[in-house]
Amino acid sequence: AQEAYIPLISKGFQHQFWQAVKAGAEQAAKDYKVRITFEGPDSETMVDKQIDMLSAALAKNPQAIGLAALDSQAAIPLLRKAQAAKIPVIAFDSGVDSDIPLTTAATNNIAAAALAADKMAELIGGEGDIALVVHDQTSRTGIDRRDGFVNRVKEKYPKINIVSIQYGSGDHLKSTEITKSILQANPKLKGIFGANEGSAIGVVNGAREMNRKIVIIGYDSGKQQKQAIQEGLMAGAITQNPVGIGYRTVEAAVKALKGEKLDKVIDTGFYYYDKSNMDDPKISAVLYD
Amino acid sequence: MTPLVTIRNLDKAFPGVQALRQARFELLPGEVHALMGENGAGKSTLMKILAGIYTKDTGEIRVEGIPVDIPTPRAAQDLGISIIHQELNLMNDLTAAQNIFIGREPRRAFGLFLDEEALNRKASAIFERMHLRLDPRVEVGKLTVAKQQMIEIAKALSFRSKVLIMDEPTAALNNAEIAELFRIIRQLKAEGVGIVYISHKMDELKEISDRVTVMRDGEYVGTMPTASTPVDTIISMMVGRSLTETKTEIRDLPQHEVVLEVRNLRRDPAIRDVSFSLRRGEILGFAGLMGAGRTEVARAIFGADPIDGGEIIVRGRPVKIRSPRDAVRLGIGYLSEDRKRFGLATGMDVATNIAMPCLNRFLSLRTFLRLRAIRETSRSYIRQLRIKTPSETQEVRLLSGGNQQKIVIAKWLARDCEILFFDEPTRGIDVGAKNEIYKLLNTLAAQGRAIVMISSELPEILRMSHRIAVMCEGRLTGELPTEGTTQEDIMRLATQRRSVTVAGAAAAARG
Amino acid sequence: MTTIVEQETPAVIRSHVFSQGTWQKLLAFASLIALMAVFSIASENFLQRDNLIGILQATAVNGVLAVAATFVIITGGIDLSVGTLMTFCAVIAGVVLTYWGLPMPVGIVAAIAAGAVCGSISGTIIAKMKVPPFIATLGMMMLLKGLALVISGTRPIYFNDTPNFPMIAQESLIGTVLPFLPIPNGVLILFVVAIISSIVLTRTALGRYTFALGSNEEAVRLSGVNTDFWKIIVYTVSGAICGIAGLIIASRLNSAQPALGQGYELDAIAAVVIGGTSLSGGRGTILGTIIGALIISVLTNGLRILSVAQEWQTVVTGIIIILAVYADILRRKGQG
Amino acid sequence: MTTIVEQETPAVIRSHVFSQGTWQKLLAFASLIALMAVFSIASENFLQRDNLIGILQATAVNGVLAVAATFVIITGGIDLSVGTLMTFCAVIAGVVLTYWGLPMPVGIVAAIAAGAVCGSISGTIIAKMKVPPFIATLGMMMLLKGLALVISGTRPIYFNDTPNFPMIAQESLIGTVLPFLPIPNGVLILFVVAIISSIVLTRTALGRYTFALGSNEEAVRLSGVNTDFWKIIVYTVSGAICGIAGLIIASRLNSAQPALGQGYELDAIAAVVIGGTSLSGGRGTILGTIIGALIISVLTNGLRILSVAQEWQTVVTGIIIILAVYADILRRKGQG
Ligand SMILES: Nc1ncnc2c1ncn2[C@@H]1O[C@H](COP(=O)(O)OP(=O)(O)OP(=O)(O)O)[C@@H](O)[C@H]1O
Ligand SMILES: Nc1ncnc2c1ncn2[C@@H]1O[C@H](COP(=O)(O)OP(=O)(O)OP(=O)(O)O)[C@@H](O)[C@H]1O
Ligand SMILES: [Mg+2]
Ligand SMILES: [Mg+2]
Repeated sequence: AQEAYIPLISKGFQHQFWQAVKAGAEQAAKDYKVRITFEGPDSETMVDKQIDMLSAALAKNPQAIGLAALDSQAAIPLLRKAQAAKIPVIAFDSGVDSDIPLTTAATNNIAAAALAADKMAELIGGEGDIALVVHDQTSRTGIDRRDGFVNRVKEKYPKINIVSIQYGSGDHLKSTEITKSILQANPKLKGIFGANEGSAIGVVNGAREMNRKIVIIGYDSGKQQKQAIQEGLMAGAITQNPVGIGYRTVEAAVKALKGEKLDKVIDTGFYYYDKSNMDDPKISAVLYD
Repeated sequence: MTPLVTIRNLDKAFPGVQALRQARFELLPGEVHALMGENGAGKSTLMKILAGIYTKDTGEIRVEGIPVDIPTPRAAQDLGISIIHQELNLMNDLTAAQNIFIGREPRRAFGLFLDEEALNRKASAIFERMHLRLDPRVEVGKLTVAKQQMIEIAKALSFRSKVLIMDEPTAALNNAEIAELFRIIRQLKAEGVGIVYISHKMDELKEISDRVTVMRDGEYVGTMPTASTPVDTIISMMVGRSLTETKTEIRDLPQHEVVLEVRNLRRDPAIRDVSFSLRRGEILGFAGLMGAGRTEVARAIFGADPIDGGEIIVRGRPVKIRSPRDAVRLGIGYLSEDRKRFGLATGMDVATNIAMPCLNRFLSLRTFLRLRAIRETSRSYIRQLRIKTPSETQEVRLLSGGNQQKIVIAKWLARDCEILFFDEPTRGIDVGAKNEIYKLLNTLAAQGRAIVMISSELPEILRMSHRIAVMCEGRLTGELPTEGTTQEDIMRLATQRRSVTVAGAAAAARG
Repeated sequence: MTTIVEQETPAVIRSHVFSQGTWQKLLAFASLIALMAVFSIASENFLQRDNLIGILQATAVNGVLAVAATFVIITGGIDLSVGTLMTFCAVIAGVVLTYWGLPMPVGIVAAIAAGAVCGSISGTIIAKMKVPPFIATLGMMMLLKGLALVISGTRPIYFNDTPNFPMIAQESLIGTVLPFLPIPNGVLILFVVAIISSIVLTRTALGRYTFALGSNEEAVRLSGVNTDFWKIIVYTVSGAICGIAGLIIASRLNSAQPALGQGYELDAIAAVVIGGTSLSGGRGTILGTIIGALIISVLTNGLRILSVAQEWQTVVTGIIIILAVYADILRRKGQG
Repeated sequence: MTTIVEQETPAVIRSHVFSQGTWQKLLAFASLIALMAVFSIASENFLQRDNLIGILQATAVNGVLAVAATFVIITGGIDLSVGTLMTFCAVIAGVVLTYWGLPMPVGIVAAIAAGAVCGSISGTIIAKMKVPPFIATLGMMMLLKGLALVISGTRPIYFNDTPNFPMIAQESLIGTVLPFLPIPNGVLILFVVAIISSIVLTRTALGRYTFALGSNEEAVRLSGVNTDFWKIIVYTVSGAICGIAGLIIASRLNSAQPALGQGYELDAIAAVVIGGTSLSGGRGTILGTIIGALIISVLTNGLRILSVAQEWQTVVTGIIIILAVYADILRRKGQG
């Protein structure tokens, strides 16, 4: 019999995070003997490009579809079309405002960023100036991580002052320059939260180039971030479970094809990791290079 | 004596045009061989093939008796052939010296760096030989057409070639410069260089050439020794008929109203206090040497350049002309001397160019073009001015130089202006067409239009004008009636310089 | 008295021109047809009605932007701001409809008017201040990108309170008449914009001046034409068309996404140039631009349908864009 | 025989040119100085040694890319591929050094050679196939973006096995000699590249033909110069310089990031044009380009130091870019 075909439309493909999701999905495809493809637009702002990808994916007569929607509403007309064609849809990474997706395999970015805020507060002693370098001002992940962090600080840590939030497109170099300017403008700054891999690396580079010791909390993993944590340049980082997200998405799709009942949400979890627990098998399993 | 160049049975077709049919030509060492023919006869095409710019379809070219193939300009240079193009071909951002020696720059030791001093020195030497005073370091784009033409000539001379092709070298030059050029030509001739000389100026032909070859419609008509052939014969060979000269009859004008009056026009430093008036039905000739400021005056009145002071009165009313649009609205038209840069959108077709100044007339609902009307109007001008073009949809850049000039004229005729500035209107136009244009000017004047004709050809000025204004260094040095005025009278006013001493003193004071 | 022009010439040339025209029109499609043929052979999913409609749908935004860019490029200018201007107009529609709650026609007019105003500002900077178009529109691109974020409050604006809004681009007027041809309205708008623009360019004074400005601006000025005025008008029209693109994309996404837009200008300009319009100005057609936009969409869609790895999609797209333009150059050369 | 030109002309011109030159050089800095003055007043943190060095360092990559673009733009072309070519070269260095484990000089040579080869390909497509530079380099941009991902396996390549690699851009040779002036090597490289490029442009045949091509290519060709050859050389040189930029960025990030690069071309071109180089070719200077790049860096840095909201940063940058070019236009006009 022909293998079932399941295209996954993600929010991106060049970032290491998405490459890890892809790896997980490919693993599941091998395990369950289905065929997948994985693609996403160049940047998380290109909502309509993603819609076109979804449209092309539907044209390929898929058995099921995985979607990490850039905008939870924009995709709905096409999802209706999928529904009409009886193609099950699995949402991943972030949800869709609709009951069409059978399940959502995602990280709770708001909660994860709040955890980062807690750790930051702990490490700087509950008071002082901090800043954020975020990858994107308008994308779901960017907004959730920023707001999750900022709101937790506002609620729980009145003595912590967020002096600057800037956006570097996840571009390592740009984030480096942004960090340097933030440090230059705020000589008393105690810590910076970098909201994705590129931003976090940028923060590390910037602090190193300016020779400033501050508390840096990152997000996701990757070789440089892991190294920075090991070397003590970075205090720690939040990791999601990208491989798990990919794996569980495909797995859910396969289950849906078999007619199995699915939970509405698959929480793939997140962890805070630092030098002390990096080698914990539970953590190291979700970290990628 | 083996001829330097022999061309036989040459054919060349462009899409839609058979430019050359079995063309023939021969050039001997030490000879000035004039190549004559109407606009679009194929003179430039033939010479461009010889210079490696176009490739021939069929036919044979021999250089010093040996059959050759000339695929590139470089190949022509290597064969000792150089050309002065009809249209200027300069790099405006580079200096005069850099233009002349492009591709042949002197190098310093190791050949890595350019030797700028040697470059300027060599250029200066050539200018000296031409008796031309010009700083080799001046940017070419800032020079007037005439000086640019002199640089083209200098460039061609710098090759020291055996065959020198001059395609209308004098079109932008005045008498003094032409005389200078002829002196150089005679010198080259004495050195055994063969010169192909293309021009529409009949008097030059007699003065400089040894033999003349006439072409018509891309075909060879005949070759004759110049000295023993009357000009009329050559003309009738060119056009296939004989022409009658037109002469402006000078009507009684003072009773006509003044349509344009210019008082104390100033634009530093090129125009200094110019005042004149122009009557209905009058042709006012503007004479002067290169850089006298005639073009500047016309452009300033036309609103193409801002003025620093002065009054312009049109039909009795003082007006402010801030842009060419204001001028055109007041019924003033200006035919530029540099058609390629200022006169034509050469990438567009004939009809579009003709309709450009008066597009409003060809609109329905003030929006949509009446294409049929545009087409018919352009066709009528193509007929009237004998513009040689396959159709009104041909792109202007594909037409021969003279025909392009006619399109500029057609454009302003179509606009139906009351006051017309013709800046060098017959530049590059053949005798037949020149006559047509003279007739046209006369007709326009007779219809009551007022015309300013700027021209560097004194015979033309004397023949066409009712009155002659002479300029020198931005000043109007005098006004002459045509009756009884000679070329010498005009030249005297044109060289009546005042600024030499003053400017010299100022320069000295500045150090 | 003989006339010099040969009798037969015009006739010969006319028939030549005619055959040339027809030929040219057919050949202009050549790259497009070739691409489609390749993809049809490679995948049975490609040549299906829904996919073809999807391709058209995907062309709508880029096609309209490319038409806007065509005007500017024919004048010899360039417009880098088309993408962010589109977004800005979408945001304006969002503000008018969702934040202020005004009726839909007001939102539509506001978006197009905003486009026209921004276009006229670019035009003024270029014509009056003599800032080169590249820089003027680069500045506008950044300015509008920032303003779109400021006005929207860096949030997408949803059109949920304007239930008819998705109709603009998504539903299918044609489909209600011809049920087997459910071409979405966005595509319809593209074709209407293209046809009107084509008429404007070939049949009106504005069009004539657009070409003339690109051909030799100084000569046009010296013909007594108010070149500054017409240049500003060209940019204004182009801006208004970007406003239409803004409506299409907003309707398609049922939201105004303020961060979107940058990068779209390159696709639009690529479509224009693939369509045979010269970047140095003076020549170009809307038909060509539409073909160019279709080539890009077909290529993108086809490679996706073939499930080519994404990094290779980029490689292939780069090569094909060069080859498509090269084919066009060869075609012209072949015709002299 | 009389000569017609007035006696005093050459002298006048000489003294005029001289005073113009000096004046012009001073005034070209005007926008930069003005910007710096504003930021110094607005924030005490701006005018500190470390921040100024930071600005220089932030200029290194864009500055080198802008120098590369200057060559191409003076010929009247444009190069959209500078950003992704830089990335591609960085990836090549990564492959040679990390994947193959070859010594550092080999990696450096490989990156620069890769840039030169890619540049020569663009040049060939433009010169021989007559594809317009915009499209040829747009195609190359996409091609190289894809290839960088393919070659690297869509993963960053780290230079951990080449311990000296960060030295290229990060450490400070000058700092070891003059401890109070720890200018990073990346900046040093920028200035060396700029000075050599400036000499090439003003003193060598290549430079002469670069200007000549942009001024009137047809005239150069008719003068018997092999224009195709020289054009290819110009793009090759430009590509090699992009290779140097690739090394700087890779060294600074101690990794080759294959996804980075697109968007950098606009900054580079903006720097060139702000620096007074004409996009229609024929005129331009490296000094201007460096000033242009500095203006962009100062602006970005200053706005960040002031913690201006990011959306407003974009707005202000857009406006300042237009004004900087406008100031330059006024300055030129003022000088006739
Ligand atoms: N590149 C071209 N493409 C098409 N037609 C051309 C081209 N060059 C010249 N022609 C045509 O070839 C014919 C001969 O042109 P050519 O320039 O040789 O004339 P000419 O004798 O030099 O005229 P003039 O005295 O006006 O300079 C003309 O009909 C012209 O329109
Ligand atoms: N674009 C320009 N830039 C600088 N100087 C100019 C420019 N155009 C003209 N000039 C100068 O203005 C003066 C008047 O030139 P103009 O062209 O009006 O003379 P003309 O009498 O028409 O002579 P020609 O026979 O050259 O047409 C000259 O000194 C010339 O060098
Ligand atoms: Mg000719
Ligand atoms: Mg003149």
